[in-house]
Amino acid sequence: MIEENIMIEMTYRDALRQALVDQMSQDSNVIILGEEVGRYGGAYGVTKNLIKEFGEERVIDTPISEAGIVGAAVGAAMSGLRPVVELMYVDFIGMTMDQLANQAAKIRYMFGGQIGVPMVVRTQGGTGRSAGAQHSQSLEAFIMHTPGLRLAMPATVNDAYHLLRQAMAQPDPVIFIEHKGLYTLKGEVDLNATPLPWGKAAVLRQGDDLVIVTYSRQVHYALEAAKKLAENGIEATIIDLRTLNPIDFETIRPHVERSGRAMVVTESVLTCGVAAELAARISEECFDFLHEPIVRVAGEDIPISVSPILEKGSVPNPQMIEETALKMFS
Amino acid sequence: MIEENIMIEMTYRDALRQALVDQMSQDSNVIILGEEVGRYGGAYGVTKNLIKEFGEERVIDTPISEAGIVGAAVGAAMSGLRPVVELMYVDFIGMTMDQLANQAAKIRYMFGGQIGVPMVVRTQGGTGRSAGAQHSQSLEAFIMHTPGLRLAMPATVNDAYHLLRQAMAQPDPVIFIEHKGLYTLKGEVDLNATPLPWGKAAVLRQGDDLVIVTYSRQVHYALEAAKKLAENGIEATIIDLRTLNPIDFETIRPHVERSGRAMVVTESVLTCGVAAELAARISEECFDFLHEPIVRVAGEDIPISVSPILEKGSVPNPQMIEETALKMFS
Amino acid sequence: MNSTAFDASISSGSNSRHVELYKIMRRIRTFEERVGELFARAQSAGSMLHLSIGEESAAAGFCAAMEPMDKFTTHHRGHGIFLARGADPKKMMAEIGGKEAGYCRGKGGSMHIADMGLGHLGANAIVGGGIPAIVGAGLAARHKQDGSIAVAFFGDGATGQGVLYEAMNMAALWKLPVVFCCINNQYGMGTRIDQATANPALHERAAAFGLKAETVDGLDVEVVAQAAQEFCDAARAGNPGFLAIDCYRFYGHARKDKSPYRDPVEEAEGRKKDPVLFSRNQIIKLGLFDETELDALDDEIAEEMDATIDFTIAQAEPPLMSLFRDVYAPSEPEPEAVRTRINRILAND
Amino acid sequence: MNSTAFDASISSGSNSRHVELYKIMRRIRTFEERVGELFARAQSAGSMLHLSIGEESAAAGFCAAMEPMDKFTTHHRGHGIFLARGADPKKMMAEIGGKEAGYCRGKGGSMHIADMGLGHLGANAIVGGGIPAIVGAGLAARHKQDGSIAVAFFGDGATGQGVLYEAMNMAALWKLPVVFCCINNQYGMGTRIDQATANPALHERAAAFGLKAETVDGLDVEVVAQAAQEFCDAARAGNPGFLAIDCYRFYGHARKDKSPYRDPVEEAEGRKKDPVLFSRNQIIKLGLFDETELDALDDEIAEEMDATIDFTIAQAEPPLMSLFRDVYAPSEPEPEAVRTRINRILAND
Ligand SMILES: Cc1ncc(C[n+]2csc(CCOP(=O)(O)OP(=O)(O)O)c2C)c(N)n1
Ligand SMILES: Cc1ncc(C[n+]2csc(CCOP(=O)(O)OP(=O)(O)O)c2C)c(N)n1
Ligand SMILES: [Mg+2]
Ligand SMILES: [Mg+2]
Repeated sequence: MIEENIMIEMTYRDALRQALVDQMSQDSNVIILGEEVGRYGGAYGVTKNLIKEFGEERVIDTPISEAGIVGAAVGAAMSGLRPVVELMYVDFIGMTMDQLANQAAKIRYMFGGQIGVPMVVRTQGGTGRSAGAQHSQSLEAFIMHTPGLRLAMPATVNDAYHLLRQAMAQPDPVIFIEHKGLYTLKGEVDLNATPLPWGKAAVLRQGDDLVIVTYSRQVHYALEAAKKLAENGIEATIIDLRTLNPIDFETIRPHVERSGRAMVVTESVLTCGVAAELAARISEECFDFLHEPIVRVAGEDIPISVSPILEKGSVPNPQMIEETALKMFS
Repeated sequence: MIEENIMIEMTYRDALRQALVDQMSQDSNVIILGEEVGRYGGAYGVTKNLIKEFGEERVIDTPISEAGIVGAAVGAAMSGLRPVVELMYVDFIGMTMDQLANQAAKIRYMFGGQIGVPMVVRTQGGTGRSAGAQHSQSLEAFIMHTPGLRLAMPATVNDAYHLLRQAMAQPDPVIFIEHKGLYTLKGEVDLNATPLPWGKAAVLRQGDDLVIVTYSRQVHYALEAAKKLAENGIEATIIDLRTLNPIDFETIRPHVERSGRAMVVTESVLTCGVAAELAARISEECFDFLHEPIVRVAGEDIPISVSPILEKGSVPNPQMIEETALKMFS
Repeated sequence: MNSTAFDASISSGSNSRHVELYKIMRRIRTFEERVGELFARAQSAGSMLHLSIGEESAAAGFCAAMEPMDKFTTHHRGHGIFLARGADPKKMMAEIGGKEAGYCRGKGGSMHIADMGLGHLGANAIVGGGIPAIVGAGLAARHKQDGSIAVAFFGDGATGQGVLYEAMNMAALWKLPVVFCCINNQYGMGTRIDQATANPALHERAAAFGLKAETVDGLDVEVVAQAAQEFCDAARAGNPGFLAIDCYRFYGHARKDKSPYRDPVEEAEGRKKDPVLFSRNQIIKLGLFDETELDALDDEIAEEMDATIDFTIAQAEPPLMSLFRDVYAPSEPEPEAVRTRINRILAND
Repeated sequence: MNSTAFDASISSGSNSRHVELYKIMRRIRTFEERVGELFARAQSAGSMLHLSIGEESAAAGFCAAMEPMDKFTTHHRGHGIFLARGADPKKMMAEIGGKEAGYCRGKGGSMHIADMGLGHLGANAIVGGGIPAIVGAGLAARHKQDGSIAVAFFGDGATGQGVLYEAMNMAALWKLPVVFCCINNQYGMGTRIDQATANPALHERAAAFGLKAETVDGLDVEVVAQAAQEFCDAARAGNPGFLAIDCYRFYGHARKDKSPYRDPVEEAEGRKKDPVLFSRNQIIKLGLFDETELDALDDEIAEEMDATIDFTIAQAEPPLMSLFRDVYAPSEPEPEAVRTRINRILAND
């Protein structure tokens, strides 16, 4: 291995693929399990050619059996493998919730610490492809609400690589949610650099007027909005959570204390969603510093339509973030 | 029917049963569908003898097929019946989440308003029986986070009766979560009285110092704590939400504005749970009136143990509510 | 000339039935080709469009055995079934285009098309997701004693989903007026049926639950129609069943898939199993119509289907204000918009 | 005298094998009776205790065919299987009592007992919940080429759960070293098997997926052991299977259930199918032991099992500080307690 840092430009999709390749090369116990992960190369192309590289015994095409696949991964993880499941859409998580929430999440605890379930469920969510109500959701709150499950949601190409590798080395089950709108995003990855530690949030922009806490695709929307806001003299700090369990509150706190204003942005549906937790937590921790309530810019409390115009109206966008911030200062 | 109001003492269990009987007598399209609802009379006895009263065609014992049962109810509701499913434990909801969240919840919307899915899923949750990690959970947040699903959680015997009857007349799918610790609770029901409207919270106690917003079994714990607090000169308002979708914020607001202090109490796990939503919402709506952050007294972020001492330590209790309130004034 | 599955002639068993079934199949084929065109012209809502080309006999043959009151659900590849059931291709295409004039006002799209009037309880984007609803529809049919049956249409891939077995078990146990119709096009996305199961004789599973069960070849729509009639009759008499119809998925899984995972020889072979062509040749062989007459018929259909594209393109998008409509019943308040909430809160403050 | 499934004599096929299997079964019977006593003395953690009385031959017979490295999961009625596998009855009883000395430190209880040392990947309170894990264990066995197999034990009721079919299909497709062992005690709670399915010949479903499949009567533990050996051998050779073992649930579903839904005549008949008694009589018939000797053996076992109750009662509850332990790996920070958080926040404020 080369010791120097080398920045390589690639897509989010390729970074994910590279993470799988590198981790599989390093750890022969890693297997991939999922619908169309082999010959097809993954519905979004992330596992392309892996079956050629690692063989059918390690890249396993499964029948369309989400519950069974996740359950199989639980048993494989308990038997010494490190399974990485691809769940084609996070929307299919409903079929797997028993295996995830009642089995994977609770086994270490129920069995008094005898064993863990080191598995990763890679999946993708979000809007942007007119994929309709059952293929466009952002269901990370179900995972956050399940003690025992870790949750990572990369926004950048670099994180796509490093977070996935870290996820594959975690001792506990990790749900790893990609965003379908990011696969073609290009960015630089430093394959050799020591990445930010697992569980640490990234401060992508510093500003004293307002903190925007977000993750996944909305990070890019927030950065876009922040540029516009800067033109209006409003300087926003942008925090990319990277992992939602654990949540790195220590990185958030000083920024909110400084500016006294925070907005949380997520595609997750408002009610009982990620924004609720973030807003509640920031309010608790920084109450005396707040000039106004934490503002939740979240997915609407509705299903997602196939109509592009309605789909767009269902989740936050840069304009909405910008307008909301402006309102906070008016 | 007798016109005058008649208060009858009965248990929470019997009130639920009476609601089923009365609604089934009135609407021949109501059918009950579930595991052990017929010959066995329901795992917690709620449907006892209904099969004798209404026959096997309306009280249907099913195989152990949670997803299939809920899916069947969706189709029955779309075909003119009013199915009431009994899901033996809310912990089994994982197997039904696709049918609930992707089908029942979204059908009206996805199909452009052509049809609704008027079904009820009765289930029960909570701790108190050493039933372990897979039979003791409080999973109402999953439902609150799913637009399209209504959610009711009765705390009192009177609500067990009236809310269930109202649920069975709703145009949209209702998840109706009972508490396993309340079935033997005794109370008075007025079968003929006009009940509080669906969606309205109940103010069970008035006090100017503090508002406690809660529901289900914790209502009783909060009332217990409030009595003790009163002995210490702290007067709490207790609000029983009754339904969590819709949420009756209008009833909460003036109380919080008056006292400036609010606590939310729930067995639902803290992170991304019901307390998160309530805290976020109260903060948003009443920010300028708050003396301190909304305090979340919630289920711990852990699975539930079978050990009674650990089980008790996993969820709020009257002492904890009382102590927390005292701390708010210290 | 507008042919639907309810055309009296279809169930008459006469020679004109051949022609009617052909017409239905041709309309499906042509409609699906137009769906491809709509996509190519970037006028479809998204690319998740699953064409049923090669499977027309399943749709036409099975729906010919259904009665107006019958109910059904379909999988994501359900255009053909819905058309065979009598759907208006314009309203279908508009839905596929995400337009307000569509069956679901542009909210559902290709994978969530439905029409209560035609007993279509909905297509589904969850493989297997629509199957158990049929058990409930069957319960309702019995409760109401209305003589109807309910049919679940799904693909071979759905046999990987546990909920199918739960539903089959309940249907058999309760002797419901229900048919499970598996359209086996040999593939679930890139996975050939023998890569998804050790025993591709799918009907054997249904038989083990006590269902009447059979597999038929889908080449000849008459064979399908006859088997379907048998299964529908049996279901109506309280004898539920499972019918698998063998066919071949002519094109990619969805619009962007070129099936690189398939052997071109296999593909060429598969496309020879063309039910539309087979039916056409039968009609000529039987002397019911000659080539010229059939060409005229095809042209007429092509014209009708061409019009669906123009219609769709001319239609309006759904109004933004419909965003919050129909989450709950019209009698209920609509959910508050995030923006409205924020404005209210910041105004409070 | 401490008998476990690994006793060399058991797999020797000699006469002493009869006695060994009897001992295992008697130990199960007696243990379960003591569980009932623990409950009656209000020393169990809760009442969700599912006794396997009447099913001892399934546990003893099947486990006799398993090797030390093999893995398994069980359903909620799994005490007998775990004992037959060689579990320490004291640690089991302590777990059932919710004590720190139990297999899972009092967190799991009867329905979540597990022991990695004995390959027990866990009992499950979700009907069917533990089944698919076996597919993964089978994949791991193949990956590691360690010659082990994985067995899913479950009840007839679990055949209502879709995930069973998903798991069977994958096991058959991938030719995994796996056995699905269905202990058919004729009831799922109050529902008799013929009230849960139209075709109670459960193995037929497995056969339709391509699994080796059979049903055996559980009266004679030798019959079970032989069939199990055949299925385990086949699985080890890459030929997965499904073995149903017919028996009868002697008592209620859980401790509080008196089975009022059962016909007393049927119950009396069912209890005649007593594998422990049958085995005892066989031993006498074969002249291996006489009544007095067997009585002495039974007494010895009774004494051992009596001690589990005293042991359990004497044990400590888990410490409250263990509440936040083992949610995540020991290397990870524990979740913050609600109370700690509140104190911190109110102190901030
Ligand atoms: C629950 C679920 N899993 C996976 C998918 C992705 N997916 C869509 S169609 C399909 C293949 C379905 O195959 P089949 O049932 O044979 O239908 P066909 O496409 O061949 O008509 C898959 C895997 C999905 N939509 N839903
Ligand atoms: C998913 C799920 N559904 C329902 C239950 C409630 N329940 C517990 S045991 C049981 C019956 C199981 O019957 P069977 O599988 O035959 O096992 P047995 O109790 O007869 O050993 C039921 C319905 C459960 N624990 N999990
Ligand atoms: Mg297919
Ligand atoms: Mg049983």
